[in-house]
Amino acid sequence: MTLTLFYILAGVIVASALLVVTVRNLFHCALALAMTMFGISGIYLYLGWEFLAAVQVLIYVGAVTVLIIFGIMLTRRVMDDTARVMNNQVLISFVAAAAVMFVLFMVVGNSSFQSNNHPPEAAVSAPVNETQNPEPSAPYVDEVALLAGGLLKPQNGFAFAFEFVSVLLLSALVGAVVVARKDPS
Amino acid sequence: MTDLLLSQIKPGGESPFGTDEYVVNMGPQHPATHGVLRLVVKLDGETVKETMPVLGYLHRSIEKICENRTYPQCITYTDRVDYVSAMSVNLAFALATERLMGLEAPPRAQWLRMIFVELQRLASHLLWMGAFAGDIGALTPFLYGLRERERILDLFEMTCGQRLTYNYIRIGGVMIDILPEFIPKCKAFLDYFEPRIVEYEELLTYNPIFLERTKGVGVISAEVGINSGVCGPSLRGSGVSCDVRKQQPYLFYDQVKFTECLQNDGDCWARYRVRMDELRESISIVRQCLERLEPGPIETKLPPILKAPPASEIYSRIESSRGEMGIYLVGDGTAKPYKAKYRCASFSNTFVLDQLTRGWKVADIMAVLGSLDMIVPEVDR
Amino acid sequence: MGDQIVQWVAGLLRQAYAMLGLSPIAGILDRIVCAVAMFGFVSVFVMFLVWMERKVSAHMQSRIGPNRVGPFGLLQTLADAVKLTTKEDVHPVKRDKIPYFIAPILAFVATFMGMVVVPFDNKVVVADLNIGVLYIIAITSFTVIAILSAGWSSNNKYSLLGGFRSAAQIVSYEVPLVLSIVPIIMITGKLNFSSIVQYQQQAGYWFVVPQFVAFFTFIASATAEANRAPFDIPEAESELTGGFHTEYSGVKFAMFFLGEYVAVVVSSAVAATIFLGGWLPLPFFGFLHLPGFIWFMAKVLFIIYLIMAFRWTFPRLRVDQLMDFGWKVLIPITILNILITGFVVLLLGKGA
Amino acid sequence: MTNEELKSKIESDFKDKILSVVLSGQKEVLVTVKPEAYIALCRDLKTKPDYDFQHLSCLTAVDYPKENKITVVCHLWSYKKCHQLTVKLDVDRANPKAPTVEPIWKAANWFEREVFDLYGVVFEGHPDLRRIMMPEDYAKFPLRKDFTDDGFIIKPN
Amino acid sequence: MGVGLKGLSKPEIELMESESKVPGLWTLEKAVGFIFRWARKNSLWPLQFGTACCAIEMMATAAGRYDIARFGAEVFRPSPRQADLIIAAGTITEKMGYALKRLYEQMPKPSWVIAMGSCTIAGGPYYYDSYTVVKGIDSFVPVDVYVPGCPPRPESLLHGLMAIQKKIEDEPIFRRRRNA
Amino acid sequence: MGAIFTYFKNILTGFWNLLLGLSVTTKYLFKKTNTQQYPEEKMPLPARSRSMIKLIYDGEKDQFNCVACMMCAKACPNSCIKLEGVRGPDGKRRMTTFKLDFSTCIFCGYCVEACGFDALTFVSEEYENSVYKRGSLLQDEQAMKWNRPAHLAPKPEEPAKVEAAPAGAKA
Amino acid sequence: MLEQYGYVLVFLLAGIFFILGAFITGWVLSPNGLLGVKYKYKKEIMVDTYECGVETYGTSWIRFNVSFYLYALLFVIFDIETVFLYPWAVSFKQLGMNGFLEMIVFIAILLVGLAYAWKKEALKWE
Repeated sequence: MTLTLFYILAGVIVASALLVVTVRNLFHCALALAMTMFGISGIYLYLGWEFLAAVQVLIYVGAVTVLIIFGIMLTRRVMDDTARVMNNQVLISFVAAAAVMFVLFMVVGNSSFQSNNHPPEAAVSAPVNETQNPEPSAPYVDEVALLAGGLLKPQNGFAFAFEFVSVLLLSALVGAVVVARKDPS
Repeated sequence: MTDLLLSQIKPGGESPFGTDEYVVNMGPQHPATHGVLRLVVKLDGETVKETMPVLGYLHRSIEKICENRTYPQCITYTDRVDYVSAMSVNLAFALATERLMGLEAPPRAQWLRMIFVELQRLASHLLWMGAFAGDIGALTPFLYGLRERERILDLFEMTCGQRLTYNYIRIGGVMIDILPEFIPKCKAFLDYFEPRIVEYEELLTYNPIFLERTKGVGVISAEVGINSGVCGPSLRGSGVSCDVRKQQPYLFYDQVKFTECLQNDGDCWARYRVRMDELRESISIVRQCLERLEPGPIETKLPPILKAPPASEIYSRIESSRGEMGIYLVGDGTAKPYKAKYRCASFSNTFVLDQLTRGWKVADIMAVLGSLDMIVPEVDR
Repeated sequence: MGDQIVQWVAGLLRQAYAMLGLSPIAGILDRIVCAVAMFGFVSVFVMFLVWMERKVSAHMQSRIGPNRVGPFGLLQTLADAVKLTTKEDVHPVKRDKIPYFIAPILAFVATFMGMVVVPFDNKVVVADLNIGVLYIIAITSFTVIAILSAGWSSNNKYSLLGGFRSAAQIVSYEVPLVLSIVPIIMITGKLNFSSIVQYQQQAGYWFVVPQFVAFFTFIASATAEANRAPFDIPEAESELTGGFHTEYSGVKFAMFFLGEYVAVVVSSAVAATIFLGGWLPLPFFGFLHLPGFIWFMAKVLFIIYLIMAFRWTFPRLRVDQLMDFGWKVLIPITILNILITGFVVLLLGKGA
Repeated sequence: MTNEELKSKIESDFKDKILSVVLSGQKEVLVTVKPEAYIALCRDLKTKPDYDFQHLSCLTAVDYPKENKITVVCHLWSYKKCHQLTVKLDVDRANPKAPTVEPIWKAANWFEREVFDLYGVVFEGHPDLRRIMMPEDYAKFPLRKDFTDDGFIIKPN
Repeated sequence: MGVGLKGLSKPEIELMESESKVPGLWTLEKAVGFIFRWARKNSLWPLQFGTACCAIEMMATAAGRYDIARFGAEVFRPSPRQADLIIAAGTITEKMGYALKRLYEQMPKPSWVIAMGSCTIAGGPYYYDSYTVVKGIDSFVPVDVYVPGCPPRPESLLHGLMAIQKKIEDEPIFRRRRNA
Repeated sequence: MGAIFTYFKNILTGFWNLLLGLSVTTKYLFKKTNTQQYPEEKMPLPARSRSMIKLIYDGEKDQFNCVACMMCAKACPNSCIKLEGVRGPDGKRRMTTFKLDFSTCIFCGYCVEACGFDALTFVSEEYENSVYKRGSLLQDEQAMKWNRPAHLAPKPEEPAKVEAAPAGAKA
Repeated sequence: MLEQYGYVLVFLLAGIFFILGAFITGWVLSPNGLLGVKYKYKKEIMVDTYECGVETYGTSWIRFNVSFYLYALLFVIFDIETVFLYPWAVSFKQLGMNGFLEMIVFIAILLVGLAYAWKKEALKWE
């Protein structure tokens, strides 16, 4: 049952990701990308990391897709159907993509994915009143608190990295302002 | 119908980071153009590069028709030149004809004319206030304005039988005397109406959104305003004293006390203030007129066929609700005007729109257009 | 009281499944029943809201409003809905077909999914998600894509300008919207709606009292998120004739309409839950022993009334002023509010 | 300044620029200007402080087919001095051409476009001389006295 | 004159019946048609279209005293895509006539037209001597109801609206059976 | 510092003014409306209202008052009145056909004012004029026939006002 | 956990289903649809772009304004910030003053960015 769900999600992700790279209409690409991101958030949910899933939707669907659509509108005339899906850098990009994929596979293969999920079989036939009053049968990790503690408690050692994130965001912001600002001269 | 104008517009240039300059068409059917004005707006992003008003969607050839009508018949067409302020145009034409023929209306008729023209100014400004507020998104003042306007129209209908096209002010007098119950009703209305102005002000005047939308927007400097022919309350918002009632008094405006409302900023808010102040002034004028109304004849005896002297001409101006209303009449000794030209305030006020909106945002076109109090039939006639 | 009704209905359903021999898939059936019931509720409630809006606006403007169909014109919106359904559906020839089609679906579904976590009463909620607050914020961000699609695919200048303005507006106001909830979460430490209400119950005050700044910023940004006046520049009739749904007609237009009102319902429900104590009775009115559902709906209606009153009272902001208000007023205020709340909570915590 | 004074002052100031100046039966000062001096006179009327005609109140034309002329009529007004003046310029009806006063009074822009549209007077130097009221592909000049449009106009019998 | 709403004049009833009462409507029409007609009747959304004097009276009809909202018709839509009714309020010149025609054509069906005021009915005061005004908008768009007056009172417009409502009751909803 | 102070002051005053606006609309929310619910309750129109022009029909003499003097047709700015008359056996002119095209009539009242024989009048109440066919707006004397109720008849002691006022106004 | 999100999924599907149902109902019942009355009109004008009653000029798919992009970028940045704020807010009381100070620094750095954008008039809409 749940594995079927996984395959459906994976199918959606792969299919829409393929659409992203093959469809010629850039706006449709962006929509397909949103679909991909939504599917990925489904995977997070499947693993039981609901905070991550929500963040995925919030940032990638709600923000990044909008950014990309605005970017499309900014950079070129969208409906001029002159854009080619393939260009002469196809070989290099194929190599690069393959390399990235290899690295990803290495990383993915070496990590252990923890599911934060309760046994779903019990829940499917559970009566309404019980599902609405969740009494976790398996130890449930409050991932939000976990994340906060991991990031901000000094003993975990990520505090500096966390502060650095804001510097990174700041530099992105400054960069955006500098690039987008019309040159007075 | 081929649209020659649009085909003449060259496609805009491209800037490296910027937008394509593009052309948005507003009108002829558009909620904010007060009828059938058409604006072709060249935009760079949201910024207006050029506003091109396209007129003539309501060009009804009134001037041509008037050349084929007798002088009294022309009065019915003046109703339709500016239907929001029909009494003023009635008066303008009647005064012009009287001056052309050397007639004078009896005093009671003059007082009545003043009462009705000032009531008409109230009605017109109320409609303007509502439409202006509606243009910048506040819908309720529009309905409030119309609600009070209904009561003015009641007074009109009681007297002359029509709500919009009165045909009341005639050459040599007025159409009919007021009913005895008119005066108490009119006073009651004024008493009811004065506190309402406070409510409008609460709704709009210092509303931060309203201030944001109108303060500093569409500034007409006095110089530009005079040069571009802006007139009426729109020019008084720039601090130019241009009230025909003061400068070239007609009727008995030199016998009543009123101040000319002036503001110095020249922006939409100043124009709004001028008109709101004029509401109060008009109330006071109507009150004074009602005081001084005395019994007497309401029209002078006219010859059965009214003929202008040959080779005569007159350019007669009054202050209508929207500004200077000029009538240019050329008589050739017949019963019909040889030439009748209506110089309407909206025509010259709309001309300045392009200058005021360049470099502003799309939404400001609506605010500026609304604040200029433009009525399309006056522009197109 | 509410949860007893739910238990009773659930029991009935259980019996019905057993009779029909559908017990093995009871879980799925439960969900479908919930969805259908919620859809019914949402449709009827939105119809009521549209009627209410027309009545409220009418009376504010010294009018009467619809009163011909049904008592007090209550069936007016039903007539509108039926009419829109039986109206011809125009497909502009230059449209971009796929986005044009999915935009109204997305506009409705995105907000409809938000209804999942709305707690109507104690334990009367479709799914009391642990991250309820974040879930609503995330799921409603689909609306941006719906509006962008609608504006882009219509191939109409007004639609495009309206859609893009709308998108920029929604993304700009999402930040203060999200930030204005943060103080509440700092106090309660929970992202779950029911827990937030329970906290208010235990604390004995509603969060609108200590967090009125957050309340107002939330209402302002929620109004903007729902594209309601005075932040309705994407639809700004006097500028853009109708905004992103200019080219939509008939039933597709009705879906945008529905979506807009559901968005209002969701935002008001969130505000009522977080700031006004959800299903808790009004202080000093607890003796009435009304079901929590009634209290909750009363609060939702109050906030919806506020949003309606804004629309019919205020002028509309210009697009740049709108952005300025979001970035230069709301965001600094919300961040300041977070900091002050942090200090106060820490001080009180130390003291206690 | 009364109209009589205005008339005599104009008579003395612009003797070489005007054809005639009269006080009409309605006590208005009517100036008929020499075509070549039209612009110069208008500029003087606007700038000289004695006249100060800042405001172009109205600009129109009258068609006189019998005299084979179209008269362009400007009505000027001074906000400061509160006096009024009418400036007339006769142009040939067959080939109506007049210099534009748009550089002097911006307000003349649309007035002149209207006169061009309805009378066919070409204002030389006008920045944007297009039809304003009628459709752009309209061929006739409707306010001329000999205008006919049999397909459209209905005359009362 | 003309139609009172209580009863159409006799020949007009016959004419309308011969035009619209189709003998073999589907049973569906009988079953649900009245709901649809009821809905269309009570939800006539007008297009924001007013050109001249009559537009002011149209606004007055929407305002507090007369309140067209009572009929469910206060939703003035700016886009013809969402409107059911054009109240052609005010003079239509030839230049404008093409725009009006286009707007009418762009309205989804079923749609109705009220010719409000003399100008739209026949050119009104501009019938003679005018070189621009269209002598009746029925040369551009089909008109359902004519409301005379210059301008008509708000009551007259409401009466015209009710005349449209009356007309809707006689209009078919579904396609005729092919061999009926 | 001053800038920050004005920043917050602006926000607060703005907030206050918004509340002021809300108070106005909320006040009206609970006020009684003055709507005339048209088909059920009809507003009494002033007697002078120019709603519809009617030909006065004299029931006693069984004829129209109109003598086809053509004054109305001449006065009409829009030439929408067409009428013919013949000289009857008693030597008086009588109207035979009278046509008024309401599709071009502008209700200016000149015809009623011009009528010296008390033959034309405005009837205030007749404003429900919508028609389905444009042709029905061209009305002849039968459609415009109007029996004047007794209470609206002109009072004999004030004949002087007849020229000045439209006949409908004498009610 | 997951079963709770079953509701979300069912709501998603049900929403889509309802809307499609409404579309199909509309198509069946509306004029020129399956059962509705056939109206005759000029199809090419009907399906043309609406532009206030005149023919449309040029395409509407044009290159757009850079400020839209900038706002979206700012939004992404602040969205990420809020995403970091949420876990912090949830465990705010556990983290205590230490976490609070860390977050103040975090916010302050971003506020510097906002102030920079403000100062450079990047927040100006064009």
